[in-house]
Amino acid sequence: MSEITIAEALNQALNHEMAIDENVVVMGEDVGVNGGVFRITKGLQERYGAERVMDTPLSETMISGMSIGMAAQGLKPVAEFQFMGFIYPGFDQIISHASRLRNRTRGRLTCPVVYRAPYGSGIHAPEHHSESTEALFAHIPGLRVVIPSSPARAYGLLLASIRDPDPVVFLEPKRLYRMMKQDVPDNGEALPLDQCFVLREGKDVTLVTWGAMIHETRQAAETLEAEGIEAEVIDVATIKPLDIETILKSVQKTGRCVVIHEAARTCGVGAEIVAQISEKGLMDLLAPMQRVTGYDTIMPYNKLEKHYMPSVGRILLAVKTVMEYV
Amino acid sequence: MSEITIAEALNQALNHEMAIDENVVVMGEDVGVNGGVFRITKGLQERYGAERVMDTPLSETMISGMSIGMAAQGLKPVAEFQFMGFIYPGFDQIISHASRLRNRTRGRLTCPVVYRAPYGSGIHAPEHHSESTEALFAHIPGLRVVIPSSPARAYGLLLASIRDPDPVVFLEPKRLYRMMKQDVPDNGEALPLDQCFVLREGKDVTLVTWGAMIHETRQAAETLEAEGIEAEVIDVATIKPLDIETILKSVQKTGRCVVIHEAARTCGVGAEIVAQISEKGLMDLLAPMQRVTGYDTIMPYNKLEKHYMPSVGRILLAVKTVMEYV
Amino acid sequence: MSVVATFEIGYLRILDEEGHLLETIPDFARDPKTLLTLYRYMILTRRFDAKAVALQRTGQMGTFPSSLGQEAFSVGIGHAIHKEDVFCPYYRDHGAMFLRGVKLSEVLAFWGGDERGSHYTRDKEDFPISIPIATQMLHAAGVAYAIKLRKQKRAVLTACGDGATSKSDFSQAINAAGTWHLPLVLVVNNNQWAISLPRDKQSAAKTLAQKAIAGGFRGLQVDGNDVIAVRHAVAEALDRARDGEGPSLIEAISYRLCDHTTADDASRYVNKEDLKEAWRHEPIIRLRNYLIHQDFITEQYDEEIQQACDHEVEEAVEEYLNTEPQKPESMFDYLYAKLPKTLTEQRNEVMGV
Amino acid sequence: MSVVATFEIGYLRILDEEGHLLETIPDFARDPKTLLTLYRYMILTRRFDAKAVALQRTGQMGTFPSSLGQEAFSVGIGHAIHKEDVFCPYYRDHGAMFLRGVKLSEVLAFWGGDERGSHYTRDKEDFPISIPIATQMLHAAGVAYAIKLRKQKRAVLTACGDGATSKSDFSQAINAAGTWHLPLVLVVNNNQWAISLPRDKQSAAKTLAQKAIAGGFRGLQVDGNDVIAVRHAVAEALDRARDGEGPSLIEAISYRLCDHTTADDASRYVNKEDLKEAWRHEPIIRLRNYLIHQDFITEQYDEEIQQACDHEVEEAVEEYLNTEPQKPESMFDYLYAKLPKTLTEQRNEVMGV
Ligand SMILES: Cc1ncc(C[n+]2csc(CCOP(=O)(O)OP(=O)(O)O)c2C)c(N)n1
Ligand SMILES: Cc1ncc(C[n+]2csc(CCOP(=O)(O)OP(=O)(O)O)c2C)c(N)n1
Ligand SMILES: [Mg+2]
Ligand SMILES: [Mg+2]
Repeated sequence: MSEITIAEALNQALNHEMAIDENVVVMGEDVGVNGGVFRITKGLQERYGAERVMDTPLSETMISGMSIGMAAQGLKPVAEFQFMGFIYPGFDQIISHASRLRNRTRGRLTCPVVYRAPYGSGIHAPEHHSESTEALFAHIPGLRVVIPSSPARAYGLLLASIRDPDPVVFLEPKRLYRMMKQDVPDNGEALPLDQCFVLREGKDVTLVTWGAMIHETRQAAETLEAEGIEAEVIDVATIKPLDIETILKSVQKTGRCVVIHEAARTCGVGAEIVAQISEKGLMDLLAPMQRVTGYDTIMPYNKLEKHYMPSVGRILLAVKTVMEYV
Repeated sequence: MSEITIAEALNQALNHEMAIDENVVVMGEDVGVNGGVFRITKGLQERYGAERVMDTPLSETMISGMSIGMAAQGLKPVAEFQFMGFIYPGFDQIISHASRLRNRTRGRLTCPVVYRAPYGSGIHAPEHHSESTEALFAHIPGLRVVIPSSPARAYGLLLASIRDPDPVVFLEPKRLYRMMKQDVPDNGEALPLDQCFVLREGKDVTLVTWGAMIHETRQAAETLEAEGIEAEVIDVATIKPLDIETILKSVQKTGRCVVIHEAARTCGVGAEIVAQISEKGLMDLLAPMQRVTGYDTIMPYNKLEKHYMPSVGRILLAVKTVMEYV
Repeated sequence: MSVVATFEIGYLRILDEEGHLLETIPDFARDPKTLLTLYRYMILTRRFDAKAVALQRTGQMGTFPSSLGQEAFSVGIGHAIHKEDVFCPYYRDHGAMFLRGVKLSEVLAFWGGDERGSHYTRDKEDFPISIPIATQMLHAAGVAYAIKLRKQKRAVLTACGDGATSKSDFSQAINAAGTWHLPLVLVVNNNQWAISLPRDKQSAAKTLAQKAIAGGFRGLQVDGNDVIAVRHAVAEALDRARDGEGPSLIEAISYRLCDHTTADDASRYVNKEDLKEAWRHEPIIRLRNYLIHQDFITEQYDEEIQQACDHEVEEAVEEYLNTEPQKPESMFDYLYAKLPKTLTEQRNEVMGV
Repeated sequence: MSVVATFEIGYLRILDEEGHLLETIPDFARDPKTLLTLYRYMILTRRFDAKAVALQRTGQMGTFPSSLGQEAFSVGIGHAIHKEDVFCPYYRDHGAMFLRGVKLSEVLAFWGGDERGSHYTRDKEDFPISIPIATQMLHAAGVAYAIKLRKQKRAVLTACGDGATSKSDFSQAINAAGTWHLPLVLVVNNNQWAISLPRDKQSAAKTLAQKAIAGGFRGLQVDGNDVIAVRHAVAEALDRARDGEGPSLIEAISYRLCDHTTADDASRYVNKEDLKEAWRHEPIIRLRNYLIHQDFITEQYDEEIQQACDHEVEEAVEEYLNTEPQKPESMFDYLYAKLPKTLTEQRNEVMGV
């Protein structure tokens, strides 16, 4: 039994799936010889060859567009974008075609592609390397959006995403890549793609989050515990389709809710969650909800990035606010 | 005094601004000789020449990218995308550069571009010609998103957008282009870009909407009036930054709110509005809010498009639901 | 300064306007049956086209892009491709689609606003019409990659217009084709217009064929009004592709004899004289002249072909007009392999449940 | 088949590795002062570079892309461009930026994670470094369009790497440059690698210069380790651009002698022997040899230059390290010309108000 990081768990999942399914191919910039700039695809080209682990020219348009033709032929491309900030040249093909191929052909052609990208801030990288724009994809019908936040979930959710017969945007919180280790048996067991994970039970307040903010949120929950407040922590994990039921059930119990995400607030996924709770769970609410999010400004360069990212302090403040209503 | 349509009002605004400011240039596919596929730029090339009314090659990437360089030199490009569904190849330049140039250079270079696009459904056009994805832009810091819904607002908001020193995504509800006429004096008066417009006052329920749905919403309000329900109708008009104060003030009065938009529901702008009301106006609410929106599926081809678009009936049903709570 | 690379672009034309041979006739075109098939499909395409425009004008169909003047291109490429190959068309490729087995009524359904028009009862692998310009070229590159990976002896054909050559997806497909030496043939229907933009404002490149040079592979021009030249050049390029000799870009030069679509009015920007001149070069008369010179066809037989085509079109229109509409809730039924439970509520709402 | 178009790509090299002339020396390079300026900036760039890498390694700066081996390219293009022209650089163009008047400390600030590094105290029109690959090429096309519209006699220069030539923005800029006959010079720093992808996997095109053919204008190659050739070819192209003779694409061939950035480990994919061989061609020794042959420089003077450069770098580092950080709320202060009232609350939150 050896403990592995999220980065290693992702590599393990890719390795597992490439070994059992010859239709799985990996593609992207520097994914081959170099094993990916974050080493997620390390060793795969050696093992499965350069045709199945394709180093592509420097073009996200090409990556996203070709993946669709490949998928229509029954391949299962796992396409890496080097950073989420570089997906946009490939945005058109993803939202105009990948998400629509099944519907457009009434099921004749399908598009089982996984679009992977590291996302989020906190590694002191240059501009465009730190954003969190999952909401852009969550708005697009026909896509799934999945974000793991632990080695076990990285492994199980990536397996599920590769096996899913439809396109999945799979976002990896890069700040967590090597932050924690866990024992993750390479048993090929996928996790469900339509479910939130309750990471911690509590009766006083519901903290809903995903990605790297799991880290700060758990820390906040621990601090709160010391103060006698029992926080329930939910990792949304699959952002789209959204398992609102698990969240509603929790809010029913706690009556208070704080949603935490790194992305800019306006029209972030937090808005959808708060909106749905207010529509379907209004009568359960004991206090207005709070969102703790990135600001509606451009992610500052790395000297100031920590001031942009939601901190444990900001989460605690929001919890305090929602707890104040009696 | 002659009454003009939204299409004509937009043309009048462009004409006005090109005449008084030689830095204003119009660019896009077929905007010149052809006057634009919706004739919004009709006659401009004849009047201002092919250098200021540029027919571009067929590339939205080029349009969005070049507009930024032009703007940095002090021009004020008004760039047309033929349909909103074709913006995406230009998405990267808009969100990675146009929205950031001022911030990135600490004000040294700026980007006063207007990105115009017809949007929304209801004209029986082919796939990709009917979507409403304003939420994708509303999420991006540094952009403004503006949507007119009457000839007067089309004129005044387009003037304001051209004069605004920052990039504006200006979306035109194409179903309304020629639906109504209004007297719009060519007086060069701009309308504010940070304000909702209350189109109709009412004390019982607040209906918040924008774009073509103004049409159905007003019809609903009239039906409601006949039933003795006084609906307040708000045209958000500037989607970003969002004038939540006007909306909150209305909800404070009515205690009930329905948000109507054509876009898919999940992570649409309606979610943000509902979220903010629930955060800041929870105590004013007499009933859970409702969203009446496009569905979270791909806009069907034109035979079924009417089943996708929010109808007067669906709006009335939602109002009935929010009125039921006592 | 030393010269490190040189390139040239060739141009192929076999039949002139009067139907006289300018080059030795390629083997495939020695068989009168083959020529009659080409001729018949060109007639069918034109008759279908006129009918489709009429359906739109009478409110029985949505916006429609006519292929008037593009029959040699469309039928030429459609005839060149083998059954087991894959085709990624653009929206003016109806003639080619018919040769691929797509039903006339399916094409009508597509433009009539019914997704089932792209379900294709008789073909399983071809891509449907792609509305965002040039995006299909990259799908084609992906299909070609899959074919190459699996070491299959198949090729991929993809088409677009002259305007499309300005789009990113086009240049990306060119680069992909070259980089992986893909079994891919890209054909450009240069009909001189992209809606209102004339070819010379689309690019300063003297030929569009030379865009292949950016990808490091061969590009050539053919007379796009000469179905024999189109068929020949494309078939040869597909053979090369299947034989592992890599990709080709073929620019076929013709003229759009119609409005861009039924939503357009080309008289706003097309010079009448130019249009008249272009009619002199149109593809059908030229082939008919050749068939007559060769005694492959009689006036009467020609008449029969036209009638048979009209009949086929009429039947398709009947089928189109009599097809039961899809249920509104069908908008949810092909979104994902399995509808997420969160969407059941919305689906029910559409059903009025 | 007839031939309708032919093209050729030339290659220019003036100084060989030993610093011997292969062609007649261009006029500008007859003046020793000019050559010493080029030499000095190349040394400055290299000294700066080593220091910047050291700052990153010691946690005093963010990720940094070294320009080791690219000094002839960067200094050559930076020296060719006129003050009134506009430059849209890429991230390995530090040498050129210094020649444009950008302060060394500003470049450090930029890579140190401070937006003020792109405010440029001494230049008002150049674009800042653009992180998304090749996007600056289209900004450059836009600037060139504005210049042309206003009938100014200025040119625009933009640079990118070999990998960048695969991106849409590159091909779009090529097409824009040709279509509008823009006063634009596009230069490609072909250093053989795009992170780990070698040049031959980036494109099957024999030269990157031939990508200009897709845009219908001239493309040429120069030896990117020969600062005289780079400076000469780029200055000539800029002259043409200013004179209304249209755009040029220049591919400069060199080798990346460093890791891609400080976040990379090139030993994973670069062959040691190749790297050793590449060092034989590096740009500084070659120019120094020439300067020595010509008696333009002595050992001692060379030493002085190196020291002066070190000193300049040290001062810049001091300035960088001693600059007061921006206030956190500055993240709101340049978002729009005027902060929308809806954001005041968020700004206050950052200020802890
Ligand atoms: C990305 C995108 N932008 C714009 C359009 C609108 N549009 C449809 S056809 C067309 C012109 C295409 O011209 P060309 O490629 O020459 O093909 P043709 O119609 O002449 O056959 C345009 C601009 C589109 N469909 N997709
Ligand atoms: C759109 C985009 N995709 C990916 C990256 C990540 N990236 C940064 S540099 C680089 C390689 C660039 O290679 P090249 O153009 O040859 O320039 P070089 O670094 O060799 O000078 C990549 C892939 C990026 N910055 N932008
Ligand atoms: Mg055309
Ligand atoms: Mg390189």
